[in-house]
Amino acid sequence: MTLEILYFAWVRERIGVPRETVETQAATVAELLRELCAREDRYALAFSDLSALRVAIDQDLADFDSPLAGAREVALFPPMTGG
Amino acid sequence: MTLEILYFAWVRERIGVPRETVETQAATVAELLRELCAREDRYALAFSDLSALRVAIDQDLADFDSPLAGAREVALFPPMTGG
Amino acid sequence: MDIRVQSAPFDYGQECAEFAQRSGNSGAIVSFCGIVRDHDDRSLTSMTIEHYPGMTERALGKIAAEAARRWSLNQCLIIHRYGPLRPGEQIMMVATASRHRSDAFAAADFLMDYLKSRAPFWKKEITHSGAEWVAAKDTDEDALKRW
Amino acid sequence: MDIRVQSAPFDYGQECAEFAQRSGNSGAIVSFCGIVRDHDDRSLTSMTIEHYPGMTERALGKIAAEAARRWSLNQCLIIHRYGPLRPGEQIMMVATASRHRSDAFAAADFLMDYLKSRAPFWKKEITHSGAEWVAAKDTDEDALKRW
Repeated sequence: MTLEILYFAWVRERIGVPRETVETQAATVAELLRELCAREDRYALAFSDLSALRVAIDQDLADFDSPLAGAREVALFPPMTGG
Repeated sequence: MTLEILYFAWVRERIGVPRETVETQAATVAELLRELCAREDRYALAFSDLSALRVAIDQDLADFDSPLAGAREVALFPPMTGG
Repeated sequence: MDIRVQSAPFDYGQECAEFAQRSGNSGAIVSFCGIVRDHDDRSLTSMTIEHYPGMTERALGKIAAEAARRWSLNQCLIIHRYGPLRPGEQIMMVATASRHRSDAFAAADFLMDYLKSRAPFWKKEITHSGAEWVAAKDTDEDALKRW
Repeated sequence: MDIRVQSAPFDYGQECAEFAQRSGNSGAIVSFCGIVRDHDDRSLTSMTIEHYPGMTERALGKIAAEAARRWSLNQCLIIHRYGPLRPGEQIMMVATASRHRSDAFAAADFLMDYLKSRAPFWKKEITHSGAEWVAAKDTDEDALKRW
């Protein structure tokens, strides 16, 4: 499965790119994060504290155990601070 | 004691004047109202239901048993409907 | 604390703009505008607001001072009209400015609750079937117990 | 339902005026404006708001739809800026119009609570001592439990 992964705010700064395309067989967001963490330190650094991380699948807020089946776009970012 | 009495909204309409000056020895608002009611029917009509009436003494909201000593201006009106 | 009781219309947009202009040191502005509804099954043709000159300004001043005592407000505006009003016309507005949103919201809501039943205004509605003084609602009085 | 996500400034007074203009059939209008505070002990020099194009509009639309489901609203406006902002500049606004005041107040307060922690915006503050992403507050999340 090909996924577009987007990063925002300090997650984007730690990963070093705003978006990238990855090939993965991960079934859930949590699995995807584990794959990325194993890949390079910058992912491990950005994703070390899951409680400080939020995720959206195809532009809807999701959970770490949400399935990725059918997803095209996954976004990772800190808790939002609008308003 | 000389008091200026003001009427507003339907109280004014029932009394027929917006204000008048009265000479009274009434110690409280309630006593003043009894004096006025005894005087003419239009007062009795306007003041028949005290629960529908509010009072201000010298432009501050007051109660029917508030003392009139030192007062110059008493206003009688229905519950307010601002906003 | 800016309190105005007037028969003339006010420009809600202009007042909001000026209020915001003066509120650069506040993080949050809340404004409320009350309007004479123009679509109503009672076919309202107009409304007249009577007030008690002198006491009105005094009552609004006390209500605003109480709001400023309860919440941290940088600014507070109340404009209330009296006299004849047509459907669609703006009756009154309040605006509050504060460092934090919760203060500005609570203070504006408080001002509205209090000026609704503690400021000497009386509304008379003129409909096709006659003229009638608007009755105060029990819920208006109950609303004060929230604070 | 009018939702705008933009980097350009908006004119709060003008938006309030137009919103009121369109709301003649509503009795009550509430508006809120969030401003970059210009007096702060941390000596803020500027702020940058990042957002997630596409998801932002979608999230705001869902929040507004939920407000319209919960309260009787005739109209609802959300404007939120992104990009660089200077102290004193307006960040965002919401406005609600309803027949009754309580609906307009509750809906505006609800919109603010939700867009604060459910719309994909992130604030970065630039002060004399450096740049820092604003941390979400636990109280922001707690605020959602009110509804």
